[in-house]
Amino acid sequence: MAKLNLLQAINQALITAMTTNEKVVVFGEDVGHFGGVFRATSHLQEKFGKARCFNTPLTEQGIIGFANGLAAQGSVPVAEIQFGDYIFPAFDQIVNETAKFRYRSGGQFSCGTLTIRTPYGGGIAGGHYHSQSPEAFFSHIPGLKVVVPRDPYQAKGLLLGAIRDANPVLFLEPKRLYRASVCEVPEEDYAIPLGKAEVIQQGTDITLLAWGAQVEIVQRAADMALEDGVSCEVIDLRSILPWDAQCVADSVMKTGRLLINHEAPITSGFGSEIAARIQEQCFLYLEAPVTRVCGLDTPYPLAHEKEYMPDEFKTYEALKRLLNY
Amino acid sequence: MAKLNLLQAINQALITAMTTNEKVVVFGEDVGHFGGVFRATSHLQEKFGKARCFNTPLTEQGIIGFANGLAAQGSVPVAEIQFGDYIFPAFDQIVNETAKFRYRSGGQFSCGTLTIRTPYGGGIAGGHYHSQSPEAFFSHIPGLKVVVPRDPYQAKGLLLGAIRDANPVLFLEPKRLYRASVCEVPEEDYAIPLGKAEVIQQGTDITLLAWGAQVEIVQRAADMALEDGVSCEVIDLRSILPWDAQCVADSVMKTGRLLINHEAPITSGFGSEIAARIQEQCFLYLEAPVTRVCGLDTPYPLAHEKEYMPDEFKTYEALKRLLNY
Amino acid sequence: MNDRNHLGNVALTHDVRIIENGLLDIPMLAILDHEGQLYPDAIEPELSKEQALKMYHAMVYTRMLDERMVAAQRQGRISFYLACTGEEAAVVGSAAALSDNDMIMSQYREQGALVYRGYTSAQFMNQMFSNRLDPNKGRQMPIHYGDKALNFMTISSPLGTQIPQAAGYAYGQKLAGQEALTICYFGEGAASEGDFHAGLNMAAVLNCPVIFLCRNNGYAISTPAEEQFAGDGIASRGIGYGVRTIRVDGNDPLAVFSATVKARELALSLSQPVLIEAMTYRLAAHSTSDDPSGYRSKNEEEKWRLKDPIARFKTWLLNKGWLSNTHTDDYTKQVRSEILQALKEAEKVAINPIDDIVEDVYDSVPWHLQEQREALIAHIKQYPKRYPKTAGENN
Amino acid sequence: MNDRNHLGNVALTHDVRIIENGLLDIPMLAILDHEGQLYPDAIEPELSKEQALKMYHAMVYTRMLDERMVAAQRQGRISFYLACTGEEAAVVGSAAALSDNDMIMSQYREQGALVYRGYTSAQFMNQMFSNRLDPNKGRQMPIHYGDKALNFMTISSPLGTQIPQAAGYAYGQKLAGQEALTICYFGEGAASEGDFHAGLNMAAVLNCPVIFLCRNNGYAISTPAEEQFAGDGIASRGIGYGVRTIRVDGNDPLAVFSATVKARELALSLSQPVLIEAMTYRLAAHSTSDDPSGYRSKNEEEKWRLKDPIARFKTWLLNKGWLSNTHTDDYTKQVRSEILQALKEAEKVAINPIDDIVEDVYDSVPWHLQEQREALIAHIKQYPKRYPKTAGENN
Ligand SMILES: Cc1ncc(C[n+]2csc(CCOP(=O)(O)OP(=O)(O)O)c2C)c(N)n1
Ligand SMILES: Cc1ncc(C[n+]2csc(CCOP(=O)(O)OP(=O)(O)O)c2C)c(N)n1
Ligand SMILES: [Mg+2]
Ligand SMILES: [Mg+2]
Repeated sequence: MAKLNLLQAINQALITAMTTNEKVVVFGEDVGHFGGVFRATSHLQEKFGKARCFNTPLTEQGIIGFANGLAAQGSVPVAEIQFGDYIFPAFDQIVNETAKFRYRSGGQFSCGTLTIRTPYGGGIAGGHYHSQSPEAFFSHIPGLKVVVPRDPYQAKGLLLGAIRDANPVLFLEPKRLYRASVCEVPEEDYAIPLGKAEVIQQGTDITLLAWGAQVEIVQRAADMALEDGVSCEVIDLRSILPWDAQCVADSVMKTGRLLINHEAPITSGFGSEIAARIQEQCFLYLEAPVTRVCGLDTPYPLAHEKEYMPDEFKTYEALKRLLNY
Repeated sequence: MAKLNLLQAINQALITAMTTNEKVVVFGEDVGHFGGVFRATSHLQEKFGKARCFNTPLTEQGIIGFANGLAAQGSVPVAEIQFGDYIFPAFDQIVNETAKFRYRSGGQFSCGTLTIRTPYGGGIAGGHYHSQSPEAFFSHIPGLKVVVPRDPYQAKGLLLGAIRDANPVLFLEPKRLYRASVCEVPEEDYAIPLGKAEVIQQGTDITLLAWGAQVEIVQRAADMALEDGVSCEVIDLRSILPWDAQCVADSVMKTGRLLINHEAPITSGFGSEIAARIQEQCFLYLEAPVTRVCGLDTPYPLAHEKEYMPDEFKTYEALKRLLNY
Repeated sequence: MNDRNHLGNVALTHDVRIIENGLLDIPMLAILDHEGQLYPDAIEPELSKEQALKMYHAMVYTRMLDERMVAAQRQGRISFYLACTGEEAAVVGSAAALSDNDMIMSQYREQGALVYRGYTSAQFMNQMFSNRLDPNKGRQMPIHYGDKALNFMTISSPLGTQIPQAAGYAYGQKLAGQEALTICYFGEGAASEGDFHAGLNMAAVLNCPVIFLCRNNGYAISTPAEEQFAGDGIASRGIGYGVRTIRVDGNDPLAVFSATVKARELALSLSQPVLIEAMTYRLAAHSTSDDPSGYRSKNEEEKWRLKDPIARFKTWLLNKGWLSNTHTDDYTKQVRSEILQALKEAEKVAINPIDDIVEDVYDSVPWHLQEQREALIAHIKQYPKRYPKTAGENN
Repeated sequence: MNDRNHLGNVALTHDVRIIENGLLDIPMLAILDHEGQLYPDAIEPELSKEQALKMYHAMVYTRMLDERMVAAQRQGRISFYLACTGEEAAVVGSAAALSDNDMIMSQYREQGALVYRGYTSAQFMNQMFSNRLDPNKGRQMPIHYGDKALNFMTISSPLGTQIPQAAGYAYGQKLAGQEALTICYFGEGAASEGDFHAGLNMAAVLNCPVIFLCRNNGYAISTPAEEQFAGDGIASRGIGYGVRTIRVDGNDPLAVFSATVKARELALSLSQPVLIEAMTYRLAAHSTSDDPSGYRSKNEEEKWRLKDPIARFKTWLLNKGWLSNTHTDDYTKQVRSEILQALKEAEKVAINPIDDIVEDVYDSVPWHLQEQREALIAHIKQYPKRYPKTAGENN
């Protein structure tokens, strides 16, 4: 098994997908010959030809509109949006078209084969136009699936899962892990099914929940807490929509406490849905309120990036407050 | 004082705004000579000339882009998006431009004078493209304000408040009340400040929270409950962003129970933020979990509209469950 | 790596000469004049009697469907309707030039194309009454037809979204090696949307076999064309994208047919888009929610009534001896009763059972929608009188 | 109510003739040839020695700033930079034709316009080091300048968004009766965005006094122009919108200046938009994050280096006797040390205090942001070593 970084894992997943299904088509801004500004699509044009991997004009609404039509036709589009911050011109095509295509036609037509890949998140000195975490917007769109991997192994398996899932999937790639996260990734073809969270550390005192690049942050807070003798259960949510409420609820019914961490602004971030649901489902089990450690309700700053981030220290402090509630 | 319907109240607010400030400019699809498809802008072009009230080409991203520039220049644009369902092509201009304009320039420039008006919501046999309630999307956009009136009196006062507020405001008009809601509206100029909820009925057993057209629904549920001897406190949230958490928390600390009603799909609807915040702030006061009675996680249906709606019967049943928790 | 030179063969000038509007003056293809007579130097398209009559029938059927359904809406039998009246030639004339394998992506005023493809009165009615026989399962407002078997993409209300989709669909057809293309209809109003720009440009750059057909009918609801754009219509834009373009008299079925035949030939053989701008007029109100007297004169409407595409086509058919007045009368009578019959039947059919409310959001119903459905069904059982359309089935 | 006739004076044709691409062949205004010699039949713009030198200085300054900051990025002193190299004439030549009251809305490669307006080295550096002297308060990545006093709109990264905004801004200027317009810069890549379409069309229909200046520099990051559009550049689109249009040699400062002077005159006197397509070449990498060797040849770059706008302008100025080589050398030396000095100073200035983190989201700080700020400050006090840049001030 080779050690790959997250970009390499994604590249490998794309190669596998294109090799095993000739209907898979990859496109977006600069993804062709150049292989994408992050190089996630390196060598695909070379290997599979220009018809199956190509540059598009610079229009996100066009990319997703085109992808919707291509998916409805029966091809399997994997469209890249260069940065999550630039997905908003395509918001109408996603909310009103991608997500409602099947429903409105009574199942006659659908965009089920579509996957949209886009890098998201901060920690790269990118300021508010290269750092946003837009998952909450997409979590309010019935018909769409939303997935976030935490490491290269997950990225390959979940991306193959997303491409082969019969529903349109938004696949959010934590860009600060692109080169920073490295782990063993099997050469072979494997897909991780969508919609399932993963308990990555068992514990009894409190449940820490995150996704994407923040999983490693809560993991670090759990390590700090361990030194105080606190046993944390750590969950990677993996799928934002539909999300695995049962897995989270089971954990909270055991630990009695839930701390959610995400980078996006706290107000109406996806943490709010989790908190709302879990306080209802686990009301009688909760020993403290469900708590969120999140980004501030501001655009993502540049000079104050470090201060803005819901880091392990903020998480650790919130965790202690919860335990002493 | 004359009795006006909600459209007339809005029309009057626009006339007042344009009369008192010559920088106010009103535009959008069909708003000119025709006065808008709902006639909210009737006679404005006649009264104030074509330069200050005009039709735009059919492009929502253009309307808001144009409005952003006009606001930055110092005019006071009031842009209409014909249906809330068609605001999504403008999502990028709103998320990345309107809302970040002031922040990114360190306060040198802003879109603070901008108001975006749009009809929203169901109950008019409009199916999923004429019924959406998109407030939750906009509640996750720091820099924006979001306001929803419940009746003609509120509509006039809040719209004047929005136009004169120094921040960009999305003003969501409950279209099923356009002609259905009628009340006394003072002729004179008055503005209701943004960001404040209103307790419209005092009570002791449970707090019912809604906004826009759903206020009347929870009011009806409160009336049903009254027959059972249940005393409901009813709150109209009025502002979705920033929202009046203190008003809601004060009420919940008194009643011990909170029921939120909104039309939008439940998952990541704005109810989730309210529930998340209130369960945290009022944890020790809650006698039952915060509960949401909302739309289903589907596109807004046509044939099954009645079934989809979070109506008074669903609200009443949830209310009883909460009281017997 | 080629050495690219994006200046190509740009000519030089040393004069500061700004190109004024009006450089373009794109002529309009016309074969029949307003009276339905062939222009002297015009060439009739190759059109068999059979096909010509099929077109004529589709145009007449569409007109009658529109009349009947506008009335049905006034009677409160359906909630909404949107008529094609005055634009039948633009729609049917182009649809007739296609192969049945070609995908049709329409805006909402192209019911004539569906008629031409063989959509039945029952099918129209089931959609408009949102009943359980509607293939869209009653989920959309009236007139949002869709039929997979007929290669007619389900209509969606947001304007312009189908334009880049059509480019993508056509790209997929080409990739799959199909001898078929996509036609994409839209109004001159929708052409102001960003999606129009994206769709035409992408189709041109990515060599998609797609026909873009703009019905320039002078209005977008109340907004006249001169408040929609300042250029030479929509055709002049095609040239900017490097897209082959033709403007036709949209009230002349023969001109529209000829242009579309040619466009299809080019699009398929070159794998490239073609733009057709059909100049026409919306004789109808925008929809049953609209009253055009607020924004245009009767006089203007009258002028255009004289250019009626059906009358024009009829004259031509009569002159050719392919049609008789008795045939027209018989056909009209038959269609009228067929439509009325279908309407009455569809009206009686129930809506889909409540179980359906969470279907087709995803390929299968996920846990949270199952939960929501169960709660809803239980609630309806508790309040059967409040949900009369769906309570019965659950009792 | 007028009787509208959207067919206007459309000419008829009876021939199915599809308009092919290449109908247009828009020539390019050129005044100086590649060697900096006046074309024989070209007319020099009215340009004083003083203004010509101001332009030249701005171009040279821009080149040097770019060189210095690309190096600074390599040294790890700033995180990001984006150079104008090769495109100085397109930017400075147009900026020089404006009045100081005109609003400039740029994409991100137009630092030359700011230089021409008088932005100082210190101002550039404060922005790029995101320090507390930056008027944007350190909130944006390097190169996102903005200066209200200079009528230079703060840059935003999302491409194309400034295009409809410029139409709106210009509309406001007209409404306020100002004798000023807006110029809006963008790349040929950004022109693919839906916002481009919306902006140009709205400006044309709503009669906005705005100059749209497209720098067609052959690339959008790695994407060459021929994968961006299939028409005759961006100029051919202007005609489709009914917008007065001119194509110029973007490496010829005199041509760009002349075209912009004319465009400004027209835009203001007619209250209408004008589109300028400046044909140029991005000699630089897209940004410091980019390596162009992956998508273009050195050979191609070399060819364009020969068309260098600064060398060309210099020759013209030398020929005119307005410039000497010593002057150039002195100026270069002075600017180099000034830039370096400013860089060193800005580097030392602290970032804004942490209090600022919630400012300017709204006009005043609402309750929830006050709450969040208080919690954050308390947290930083608890972990001062973890937040070294902001902890000090709170101790
Ligand atoms: C994105 C979007 N914006 C607005 C509307 C509302 N609307 C429906 S039809 C229409 C006018 C369309 O005009 P045009 O494209 O010319 O088509 P026509 O009705 O003339 O056939 C408008 C504004 C919509 N459906 N979608
Ligand atoms: C909406 C949006 N999509 C994508 C990007 C990423 N991006 C930044 S620059 C660029 C290329 C722009 O090319 P062009 O407009 O030709 O300008 P140039 O760099 O050549 O000056 C891209 C794709 C962006 N900033 N905004
Ligand atoms: Mg129209
Ligand atoms: Mg470029």
